[in-house]
Amino acid sequence: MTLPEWMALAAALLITRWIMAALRRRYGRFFRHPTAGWATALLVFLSVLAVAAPLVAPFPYWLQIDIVRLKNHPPSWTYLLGTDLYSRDVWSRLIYGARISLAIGALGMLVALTVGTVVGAVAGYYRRWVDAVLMRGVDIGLALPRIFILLMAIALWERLPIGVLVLVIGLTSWFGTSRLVRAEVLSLRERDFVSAARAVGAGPARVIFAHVLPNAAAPIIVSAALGVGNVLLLEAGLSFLGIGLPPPQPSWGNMIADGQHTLLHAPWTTLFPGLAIALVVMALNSVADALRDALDPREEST
Amino acid sequence: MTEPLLRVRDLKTYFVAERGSGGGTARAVDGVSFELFPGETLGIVGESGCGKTVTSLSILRLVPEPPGHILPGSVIEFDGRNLLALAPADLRAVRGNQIAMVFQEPMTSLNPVFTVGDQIAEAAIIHQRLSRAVARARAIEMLTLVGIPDPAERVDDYPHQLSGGMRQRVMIAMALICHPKVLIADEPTTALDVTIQAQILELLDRLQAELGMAVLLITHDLGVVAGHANRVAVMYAGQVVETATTTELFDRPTHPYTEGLLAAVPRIDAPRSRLHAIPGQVPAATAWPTGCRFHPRCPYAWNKCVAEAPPLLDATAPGGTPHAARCWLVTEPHRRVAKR
Amino acid sequence: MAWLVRRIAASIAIVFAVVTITFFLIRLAHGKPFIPGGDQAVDPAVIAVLEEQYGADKPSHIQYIAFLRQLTRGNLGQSFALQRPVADALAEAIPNTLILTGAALLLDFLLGLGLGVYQALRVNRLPDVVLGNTTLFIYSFPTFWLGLILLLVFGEWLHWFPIGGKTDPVLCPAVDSFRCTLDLMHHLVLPALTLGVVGAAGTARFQRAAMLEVARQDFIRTARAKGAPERRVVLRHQLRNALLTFITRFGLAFPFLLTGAVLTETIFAWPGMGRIATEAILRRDYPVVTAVALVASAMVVAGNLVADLLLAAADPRLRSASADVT
Amino acid sequence: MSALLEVRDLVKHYAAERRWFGLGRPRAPLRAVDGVSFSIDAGRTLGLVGESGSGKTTVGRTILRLQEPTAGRVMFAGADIFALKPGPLRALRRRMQVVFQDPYSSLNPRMTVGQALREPLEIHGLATSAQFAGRIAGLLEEVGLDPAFASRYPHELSGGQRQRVGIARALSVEPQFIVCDEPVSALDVSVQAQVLNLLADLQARRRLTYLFIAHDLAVVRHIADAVAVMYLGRIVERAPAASIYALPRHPYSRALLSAVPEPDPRAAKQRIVLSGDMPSPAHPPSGCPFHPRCPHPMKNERCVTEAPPLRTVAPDHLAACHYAEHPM
Repeated sequence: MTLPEWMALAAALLITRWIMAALRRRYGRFFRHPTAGWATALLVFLSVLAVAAPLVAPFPYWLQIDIVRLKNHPPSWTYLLGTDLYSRDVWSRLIYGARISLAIGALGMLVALTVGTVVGAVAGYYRRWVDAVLMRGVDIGLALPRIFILLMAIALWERLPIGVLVLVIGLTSWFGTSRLVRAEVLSLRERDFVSAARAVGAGPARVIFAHVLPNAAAPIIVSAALGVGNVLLLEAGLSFLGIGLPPPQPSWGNMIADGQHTLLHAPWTTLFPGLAIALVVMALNSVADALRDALDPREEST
Repeated sequence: MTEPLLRVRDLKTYFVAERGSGGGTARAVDGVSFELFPGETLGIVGESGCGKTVTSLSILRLVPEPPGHILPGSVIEFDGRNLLALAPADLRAVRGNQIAMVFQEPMTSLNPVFTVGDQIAEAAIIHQRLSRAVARARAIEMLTLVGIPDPAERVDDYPHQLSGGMRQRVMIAMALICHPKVLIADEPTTALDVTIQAQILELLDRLQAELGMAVLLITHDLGVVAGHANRVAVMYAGQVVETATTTELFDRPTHPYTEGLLAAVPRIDAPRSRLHAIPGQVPAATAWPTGCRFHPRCPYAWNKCVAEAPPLLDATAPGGTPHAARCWLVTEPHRRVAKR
Repeated sequence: MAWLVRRIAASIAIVFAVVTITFFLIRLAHGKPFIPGGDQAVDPAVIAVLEEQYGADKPSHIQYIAFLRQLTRGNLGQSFALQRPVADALAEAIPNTLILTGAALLLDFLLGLGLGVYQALRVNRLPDVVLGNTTLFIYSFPTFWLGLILLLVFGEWLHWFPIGGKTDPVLCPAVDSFRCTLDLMHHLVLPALTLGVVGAAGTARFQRAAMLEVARQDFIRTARAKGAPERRVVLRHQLRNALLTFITRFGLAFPFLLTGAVLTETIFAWPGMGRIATEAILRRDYPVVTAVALVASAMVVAGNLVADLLLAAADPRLRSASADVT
Repeated sequence: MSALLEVRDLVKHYAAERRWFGLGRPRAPLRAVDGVSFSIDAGRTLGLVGESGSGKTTVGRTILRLQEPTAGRVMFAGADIFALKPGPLRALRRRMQVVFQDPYSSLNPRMTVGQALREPLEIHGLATSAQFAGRIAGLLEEVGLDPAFASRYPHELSGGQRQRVGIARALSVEPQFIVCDEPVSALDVSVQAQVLNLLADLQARRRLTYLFIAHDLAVVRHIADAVAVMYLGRIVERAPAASIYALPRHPYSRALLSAVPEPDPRAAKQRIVLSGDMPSPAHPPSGCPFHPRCPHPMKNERCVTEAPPLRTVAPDHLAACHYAEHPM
């Protein structure tokens, strides 16, 4: 790393601080949770790094700096987290990897959340045969050995576009969400305020979107936060099995996969991407915990 | 007069609001004193938020801590000992053994995964070290006592298999198995239908007569108090505002809150008519009004009531039974002229 | 009992649906069987012969009918790549996977349950806070990464445990003596830790939350009012109810365990089902893939069924509800 | 005076839930409402009284078509409610409204008071966007709340205030008829009196017709012109208020009346304490549904085998008891 990258890193920290201060002002209740503060800060910081990757990363992710002299170089001030088998800078690849991994996590979750919410809400509101059909489908979905299905689906394409990967992961991750949403809708639709809305003449769309879903938002948001972590882990696992994104595109998962071959000589190539995943997933779990507390209606009603 | 069995003096139970939520300390119970004599029923009446349930939970130190805490200086004297100063093990020896409780919701107050027999017998196993077989026999006896048909079969039932009234009978059986000297009944009939409420109240009366215990009957229903208590303490905003024998209280309500409450109760014998309503609502426990806490809703209040908090003043009529009210009207009766 | 019969019928229907989906999905996949990966060229005529021999040249729906006909006779077919009956290959692999997942499950639940209850007893005190943060961290590990780290530290650096395989092939070609069982256990430690520890951290967090949820209930106050000592309140009244939520988790653990097993078996060269499946998918070994899907979904469905039965046994409210229907 | 609402032989059975895959053998249906008839004249109040499980709430919800009936007919101002298509039904919902029991669950926690009151106006196009604020303020004032409450959320209000908002929402569409489903049972005595008085004032001012559902005969005494007592899905007694409070003809009404705790220590009441619980509506007793608990001295075999019809036993006074001429 040289001066410009250090300055970019400092700038990223400052931007994170600024965003955090704004968030704290707006969502005090959320930050009452003991670990919500640093967890959010970490996620914000990594997002800033991912967005600003070309400025912060000292080397392009694909650059083999010196395949003869600099392969498996241990961490140093120049190569912050060392270099890998092909003499690529691990720190740079980690930052670029954040782009891919975070994007896949967030987008995959979004797909799963959308499908899960729609299916759950429809099943819960209309009940009867609609519910029966959809929920039997979900039963089957939950019994699918997901990792095999994903492997097979990925095997359909020779060179996998990232959009397809996101879609496939998202489309196999919504079953749990739909059950959750359905249960919420079933209990909410019996509440008096929903009856009152129907009594003043509200139709199904208004009942679902104005009355039921806003009140089911809390568990959905929490499961979304957990969902990002799950998708991230899943993508990493797939990459590890060698069926993620094609090289030299780095994702944290395929960085670990590449690193395992030089585990003994260059453990840093495996250690750091794994730590990155663990930290992000931990931060997401903390955020989910904090959201659960902050959105708890038991506290709100008092 | 005999010595009181239970003496509560200057009980203060506060709840500290969670940090950052904006609210301050809720002074749910704020200087409550009363006495319970052997064999009597003392009714504690008040509306929601007046602190009556927190008072009853404080006696056996069942208020969850945090957020609640009982302030030093509070005294709950039972059998010559301050319950608030007892070591945990000594306190447990009192709980369920000498002082027992019956709660409002028999559905949620019973553990769903144990049979009612197990739950009734538990206190006897803990305090009297009975064997399981003996305890079970005692549980069946208790079920018979509280009037549950087929007790030998019901003893193996789970709570969800019983009706609300039967569950409350189980709660009572559970409380009485060690023959406590004091029974605290916290809204024992609020969750029940009227015909079932009548059954349970009749049962409590009968058991009190048979077992000779003292009962602290906590309720929001003046009708229940009128029919089942010897003496009454009326609570408002964390304090006892009036206390008297039952007939005296209903004949001569002195505190304007008691007076208003009595007038607000719908009467079955009155013709269709407007009810008397107390204006406004119970203030929040985090911000009791200054002076007399009832003054914002009181039809008689004058400037003294805003400035100065009245103590519990003696309002006993000549030759009458003891009567006290926390109201300046006791000293200035001529001011009892409604402004509205 | 009619309830159980219906429940089993539904489970079989689910497995059947999963197998059908898998059957067609793998045939949709790009690439063909009998073509080894890499640059090796194989005579197309040889492939054609093989395809015809295995019936892989026919349209998918014809193959499906043939597959169903075989299945009714209990025959899972012949593997394309292994040149042997699928059932034989699975019969070797399944016990290995069961040993691994069983050990991991045991570790997961015993450790997780113990920690969760211990934390609930010490709630918000130092041990709880420390354990809470530790389990949060471990719960966030990617399983395979943890496996690599364990392998590096305890296998390569410290040489405490072997780095792969099920037994030492020289000393113990088969597990038939006490010494060889010990050898198996020795080989099992790292894979089981890899697969079990992350789950245990999750279980501990889950169990702690369940215990605290129960602690707010009215009947806990009732138990205290009876004079029950704190240990009795927690270990009898609280734990017994929290176990009901725990059993639900048991049913949900299987899908995650299977995913984890695939990765763990790859890392530690553990000769289980996951490895066979991964290879079979990559080599388009259709019969093996379908059979593995059958076994895997059957495990998931059976796990759910067992959890439901346990729950019905543990929760008197469900017990009488299901008795009501029969 | 003509009846605004007429209910004829209303029946609502709940099919017992089938378990798992819908394969379960159906169990005995829950007979929540089992042939209920009554009518309410415009501007009057009928008190519908019963304990939990009597079916009184189901009657109210079915009349509003918040639940579909199993059988029967409800005529409202000449329209057959159960025959209406969604369009006309929505129009009708302007004319009949509901106030619920639990003020904590009857308001959407994510909507401000203003939003909750604006919704019905929007649905029925009763105000232009310029008029909303004024209309909402007017409604709040009518129920005795400060117009500033429009920007508050339900959790910032007390139970009594929420109930007033619930009433304002019902009034917003200017209905003729309101089902009051236990509107005061969750409230404290002093607030209960405020809300009861408010309901009485509104009725006088707007000429409203109420179906007032309650479990408390004393509350009903203060608001109802006529009273119907329900037991196990059926009306067992129906009469003008004065008549039923003076002399209840059915032993159940008698027991219910005597079980109300009176705030008078000297009321030397001969309280009738019924034995046993109300049977399950899934398995109602044979004959007179009340016979297992009936304390009537003349109770006999006939009560076990023969269900007494609801019949006129005195002018305007109906009771379903073989021995209604010999009240306890």
